[in-house]
Formats: sequence, C-alpha cells, structure tokens
Amino acid sequence: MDPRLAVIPFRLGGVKRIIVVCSGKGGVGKTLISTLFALLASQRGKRVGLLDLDFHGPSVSVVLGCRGCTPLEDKGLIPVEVAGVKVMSLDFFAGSAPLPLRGRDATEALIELLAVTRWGELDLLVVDSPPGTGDELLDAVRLLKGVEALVVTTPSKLALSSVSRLVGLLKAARVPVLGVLENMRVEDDVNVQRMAAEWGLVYLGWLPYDRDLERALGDPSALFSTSVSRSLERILETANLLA
Amino acid sequence: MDPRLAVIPFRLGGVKRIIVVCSGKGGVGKTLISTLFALLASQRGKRVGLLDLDFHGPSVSVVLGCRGCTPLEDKGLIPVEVAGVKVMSLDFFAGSAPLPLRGRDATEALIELLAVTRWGELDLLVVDSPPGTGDELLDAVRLLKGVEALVVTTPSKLALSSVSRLVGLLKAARVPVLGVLENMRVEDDVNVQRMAAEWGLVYLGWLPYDRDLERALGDPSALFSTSVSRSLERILETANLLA
Amino acid sequence: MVHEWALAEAVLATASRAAGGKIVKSLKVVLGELQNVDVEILRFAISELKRGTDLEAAEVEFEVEPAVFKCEVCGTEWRLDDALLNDREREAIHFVPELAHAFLKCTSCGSPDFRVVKGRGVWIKELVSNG
Amino acid sequence: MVHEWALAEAVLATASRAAGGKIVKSLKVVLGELQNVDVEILRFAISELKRGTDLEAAEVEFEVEPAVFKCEVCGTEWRLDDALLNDREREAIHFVPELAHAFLKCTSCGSPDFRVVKGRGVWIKELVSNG
Ligand SMILES: Nc1ncnc2c1ncn2[C@@H]1O[C@H](COP(=O)(O)OP(=O)(O)O)[C@@H](O)[C@H]1O
Ligand SMILES: Nc1ncnc2c1ncn2[C@@H]1O[C@H](COP(=O)(O)OP(=O)(O)O)[C@@H](O)[C@H]1O
Ligand SMILES: [Mg+2]
Ligand SMILES: [Mg+2]
Ligand SMILES: [Mg+2]
Ligand SMILES: [Mg+2]
Ligand code: NI
Ligand code: NI
Ligand SMILES: [Zn+2]
Ligand SMILES: [Zn+2]
Repeated sequence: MDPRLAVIPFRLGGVKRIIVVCSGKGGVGKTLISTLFALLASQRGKRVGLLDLDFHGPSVSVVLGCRGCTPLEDKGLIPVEVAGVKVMSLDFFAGSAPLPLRGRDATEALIELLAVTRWGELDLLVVDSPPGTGDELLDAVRLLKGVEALVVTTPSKLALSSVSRLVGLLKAARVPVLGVLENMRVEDDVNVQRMAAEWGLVYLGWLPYDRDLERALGDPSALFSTSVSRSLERILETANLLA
Repeated sequence: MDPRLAVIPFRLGGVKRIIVVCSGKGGVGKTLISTLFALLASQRGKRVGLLDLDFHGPSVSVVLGCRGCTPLEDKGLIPVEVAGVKVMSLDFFAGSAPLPLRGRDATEALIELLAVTRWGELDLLVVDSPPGTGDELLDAVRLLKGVEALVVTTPSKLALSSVSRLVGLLKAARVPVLGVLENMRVEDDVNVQRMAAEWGLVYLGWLPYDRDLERALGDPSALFSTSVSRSLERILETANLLA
Repeated sequence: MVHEWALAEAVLATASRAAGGKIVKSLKVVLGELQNVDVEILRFAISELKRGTDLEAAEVEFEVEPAVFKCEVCGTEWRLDDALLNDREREAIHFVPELAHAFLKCTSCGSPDFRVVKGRGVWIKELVSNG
Repeated sequence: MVHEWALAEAVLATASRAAGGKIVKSLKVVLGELQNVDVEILRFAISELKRGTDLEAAEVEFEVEPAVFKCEVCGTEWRLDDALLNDREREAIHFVPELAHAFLKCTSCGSPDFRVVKGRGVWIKELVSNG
C-alpha cells in the first residue's frame, strides 16, 4: 500500500489537459518547444503548468532563466511561477549537482513529484520529456491518465530512426498523438512530412533553424520575439492548441 | 551466481583500451563522433570495435549504413564488420521496432551483450553512449574496467548545463576524462573552453557545424571526406588518440 | 514547512480504501528516514484530517526506518549521516529522496552509483478495522 | 548456431570459482526460457569444456524456467507464446532476451511496458562439491 499513488489523481484533479512533448531522440528541441508552448499558452490567458521530466538533464529552467528558484512548501510544493507558467523541475532542488539516477530511481522521483506538487487548477500541463523510451516516458504514460503526445523531430536520418521507435511505442501504449513537429529545418525537404504520413500522423509544420535563438535563452520576453516562437505560435494556433 | 558476469572480463581480455564517448546531453554528436573516431582509428591500421550503448535509439548503424546486417553466431556473437570496424548494436536485432526498455532491462541487455560478443583482439573499443546519466552509463563504468571518457558538447547553454552534471559524475566515479570536444560550432566563442577549464579538463578542440554532413550519413567513404571528419582527425591526432 | 499535509491526505486515502468502508481501529505507518518527515506535524495533520471520516477513531502509530545505502560498484553498505549534508541538500532530499543520488557518494569507493536498500518511501504496515 | 558455447564457459568459470578449488560432484543449472538456450548443445559444450578441470566429474542437470510477463499498466500476467513471434524475433530474443520488449505486448491492454517476472537469465541453483 503506497499512499503516494493514492494522492496522484487528487493532485492532478484540477488539470484539464496533459500534453507530453517527446521524441525518442535527444537535442531535437523538446525542452525549447515545451517551454515555448507553455509560455505561449499562458500569454493567451490559459492557466498553464510545465513539468520537467528530464531528470538527468533538467533544463526548462535554463530556457526560462529561473535556475536557483525554489518551490515553496505549503501543504505540498507550490511550483515556481515564471511569466505566468507554474514550473516544476528537479533542477530547483539539485542545483548543478550530477543526477545519476537509475531507472528505478526515476520512477520513484516521478511518483514523489506527482504526489507532492500542488498544481491547482490548470487548463494545460505541458510535460517536457527526456530522450529515449525508458522509465520516465513509460511512467508518464502509466501515471498521467489521459496524457496526449506531441512528437518533435529534426529532418536528420539520425533523428528519424529514433522517432520511429517512439511512435511505435506511443501507438502500442494507445497514447493519442497530436502530430509531428519538425524543428531546426535548414533546407526545403519533405522527408519529415513523408515519415509523418507513413506513421499515420498529422504533420503540424516546421520551425526554422535560428542562429539567434541561443541569445534569447533564459529570457522569456526575448524568447517571444524569436522567429522560432513566432513560427511555433502559428503552428499551435492552426492545430487548435492555444484555443 | 550469475555466470554471465564471470565471462565478461574474459570476453574483453583482448581489448587494450576502452573509450566511451559521452555527454549527458542528447543530439550533440556522440554517435557521429564515436563512429568517425572508430573509422579513423581503423583507417590508421588499428584493430577497432564500436559498441552502441544507446539501447533506446541505437544508431551507429545509421551513420555506417549497415542497418539490417546481422552478427554471426559462432561460439558467441561475431560483430558486424564495416570499413574494418567491428560493430555491435541492438539495431541489428531490433530492426525498426520500438525499444521501451526500463533501466533494469538496459542493465540486463548490456550484461548479455558483453557476455556474448566475441571482440577478439582490439587496440581500441569505442563505446557510443545514450544521453543522460542513467543505467547504461553507470553500468558501462561499473562493467568496463579501465574505461576512459571523451566528453562531447555543443556551445549551447542548454548542452553545458547537462554536461556539467555528467562531468561531476565522471569525477565521482573516478573515470579518467581524455578531454572535452566541442561540436557544431557556428561562431567564435570561448564558452566551452572556459567551461572545460572550470571543470579542470583538457579542451581538445572544435568541429564545425557542417550542412553537408547529412548527405554523407550511411556511407563511410563519403564521411571521410566531410569537414567534420577532417577536423576530428586533426584533433584526435593532436590528442594522441590515433597513434 | 509541510508536505506532511500531502502525506497525511495520502495515508488517510489509502487506509480508507484498504478498509473498504469499515471503521479503522488502528494503523501503523512506516516512514523511511530519507523521507525526512516531521512526525509531529504528520501526526497533527492526520488527527485534523481524519475528523468526520471512517478513520476518526483510529489510533495511528509511526515507525521511522533508518536509511541504508549499498554501493553498486564495491558493495559497501552505509547509513545516512546527516552531518555530511548542508541545509539545502537535506531539504532537497526531504522533497524528493532520490536527490540523495545527487549529494551522496559511497563512503568507501566514492561511487555515486548506489542503491537505497532501506529507509525509502512511506507505507502502511498494519491496519486493524472493526468486524 | 551456438552462443551456448559462451554460456558453457561462463557456467564452468562461475561454478569453479564458487567451488573454490574443491572437486565439483554435481551442478544444477536453471535456464530462463527467454534465453532460448539449446540444452543439448549446452550439455555437449559443457561436457567438452570441463575436461581436465575441477568439474570433469561433475554431473550437470538442467532446468528450464518458463517465462512469465506482468504488465506494468494493467497487472495482467501472461506466458510466452512462441507462435506470436517470427524467426527473426525469436532469434533476437535468443541473443538478448530484453528484445522481448521490442516484440511483445500485454495480451490484455496492449502495453509494451511489462516486467519479466520469470524465465530470464541463467543461474546455478545448486552445487555439490567434495569434502
Ligand atoms: N529552432 C531552433 N533553432 C536553433 N537552435 C535550436 C532550435 N531548437 C532548438 N535549438 C537548440 O538545440 C539544442 C537542443 O534543444 P533542446 O530543447 O535542449 O532539445 P532536447 O530537449 O530535445 O534535448 C539547444 O541548444 C537549443 O537551444
Ligand atoms: N558537426 C556537425 N555538423 C552538422 N551536423 C552534425 C554535426 N555533428 C552532428 N550533427 C548532426 O546532429 C544530430 C545529432 O548527432 P548525433 O551523433 O545523433 O548526436 P547524439 O548521438 O549525441 O544524440 C544528427 O542529425 C547529426 O547528423
Ligand atoms: Mg530536453
Ligand atoms: Mg547518439
Ligand atoms: Mg517526500
Ligand atoms: Mg543470451
Ligand atoms: Ni516538509
Ligand atoms: Ni544460439
Ligand atoms: Zn563503493
Ligand atoms: Zn496490460
């Protein structure tokens, strides 16, 4: 009898929709996109949470510029609020320490975080996920009832081979997939579009490779004026994900 | 009494040096660099093996163009040979199927692969690693006695925060680190150099961001003529890693 | 300073589910040391929250299980020594005990690759209900 | 077709270490079904390789433990049904049993997230040595 599992549905009871941004592949922009998604939805007046599930390399706080913040304790943990988004990440607790968690530890850490975090009422909880198809992702599917997925990839063969495996996993696990988002496109090419069709998924659109993005990291208002953010906003709007 | 653990030192008995290419961060070029490293060393007449430890997204076979090859069975498994390099990867067995392994499964899979693979005599075994600091990396450190590390990063803040954690882990685990390799540099900047100094590690050099790389993927001879391969060759030579 | 309230809610919900509508007479709750729960706050939270429920009359006993770690590399076992942690680290482990992996190392070989053998989690060890 | 030879070497090395120099009289080896070991080849390999060692006279018995899976999502348990696998998949699992996760799914809810409860690995269950 693990009392923590009993409290999770209660903690998430006020959350209307949960979307995990995932890929299987690392470095394709999951963290950037999940953070921008949360910021854009919040800007539209939605009540938004952002949960960082990348336990080995938590970094939504790097994108948002809120490293070193600490969640408040009040009958649970109150997420850190940045630009209207309620954020929870292991980075707030670990600082710059290494995070050598085995899979079994990642499972425990997720249960703990879900049992203790007080999200309150949310229209949307965006979940940033680590690369791979391991414990964190499997537990997100298992523990976050009703979770939907947004798949991110770059056009590279090296990304697509991993993303294919993730898509197979999401299908087997019967997770609804909202679509495929192409990131860091450098030239005209229909490769990702073709793959999305092969997977039977909606191709949502593409984000340009933006050399100036790096300078905007850590500053939400600077992020809003990047070309990546503007492209993402249009795509999410079309997909009806900001309404 | 697990007989597989007894046979691992015996299987690796003919291997002179083991170097794991790692980062903590995904998408920084670990797979590309570990594969090029193996190819370049083999070209210099070394006997080289390449072990793909990225169990969720095995992809050295994508870089080498040997997907669909199968290791032969002969009193164990004989690695697939490509351009003189002996390659072992889960991709040879899984095809395009999803690989939803939890950490405990990754540990078992590694033990199994190490117990069964007949590397024979090798001057160098290059190990490609997954992102993160989870079971695969911890088990590589635990099971591959004498392993050394080559750390790969991009100049992005988002990469460096994860790489910092990895470096802390390697230090605690007393894994000798050969140095830090900067990849996908797009502009002059000393950020990675400064971080390497802060970590007390050698800065080995940088590889350019190369738009033409994608087209060379899957073809070892085309890879040799990329600017990335040429830069890497010079860096490895200077670091005395091809001698 | 309390996610002890969250825990109290969780314990009561689980106990009440386990009792399946029967009146609970007593409850023994084991608390892993790593959880770093303030037992007095938890006791108070439970006594407040159980009012008017099937658990109102339940006597609740607590037991703290000391933490034991075992190195995956060299096999050494060791106990938690709070003195080695600063306030921030202790607080972090209080929130998410897995952060022990961020701050602790094998006392013998220095490896950060260890297993929590004991002292993790919270569970109901005993539940006595009426009838 | 044999990594059974690798296994034979491993079993003998482990048994000989465990016996610590004593003459081994008998040995009981359990083989997980997932390992898909050809017992006759293993028996032959062991009988060849033990010649001239402390295990030369040992009687070796084998036992195959059937594989059992349990779904992490819905809790259903099921057994391995070879008929659901093609040759390539069966062969892959023979090399690395974890590849079961690539090819199998929960028989009840379809989830690929399951645990191998039984039938994994190879171990020496019993070893009788002289004196
Ligand atoms: N559209 C883009 N243009 C330029 N750089 C990008 C873009 N998207 C992501 N990046 C950069 O690529 C790297 C990987 O992005 P990140 O969000 O960390 O990926 P993931 O979370 O998938 O590992 C980061 O350095 C990030 O700043
Ligand atoms: N120097 C480079 N120039 C251009 N593209 C690169 C370079 N290095 C890596 N890439 C590309 O970046 C992506 C990530 O590389 P990969 O080797 O798969 O990284 P990792 O193994 O760290 O996840 C791939 O699409 C790869 O082709
Ligand atoms: Mg990320
Ligand atoms: Mg890789
Ligand atoms: Mg806690
Ligand atoms: Mg086997
Ligand atoms: Ni507290
Ligand atoms: Ni065989
Ligand atoms: Zn130790
Ligand atoms: Zn199931």
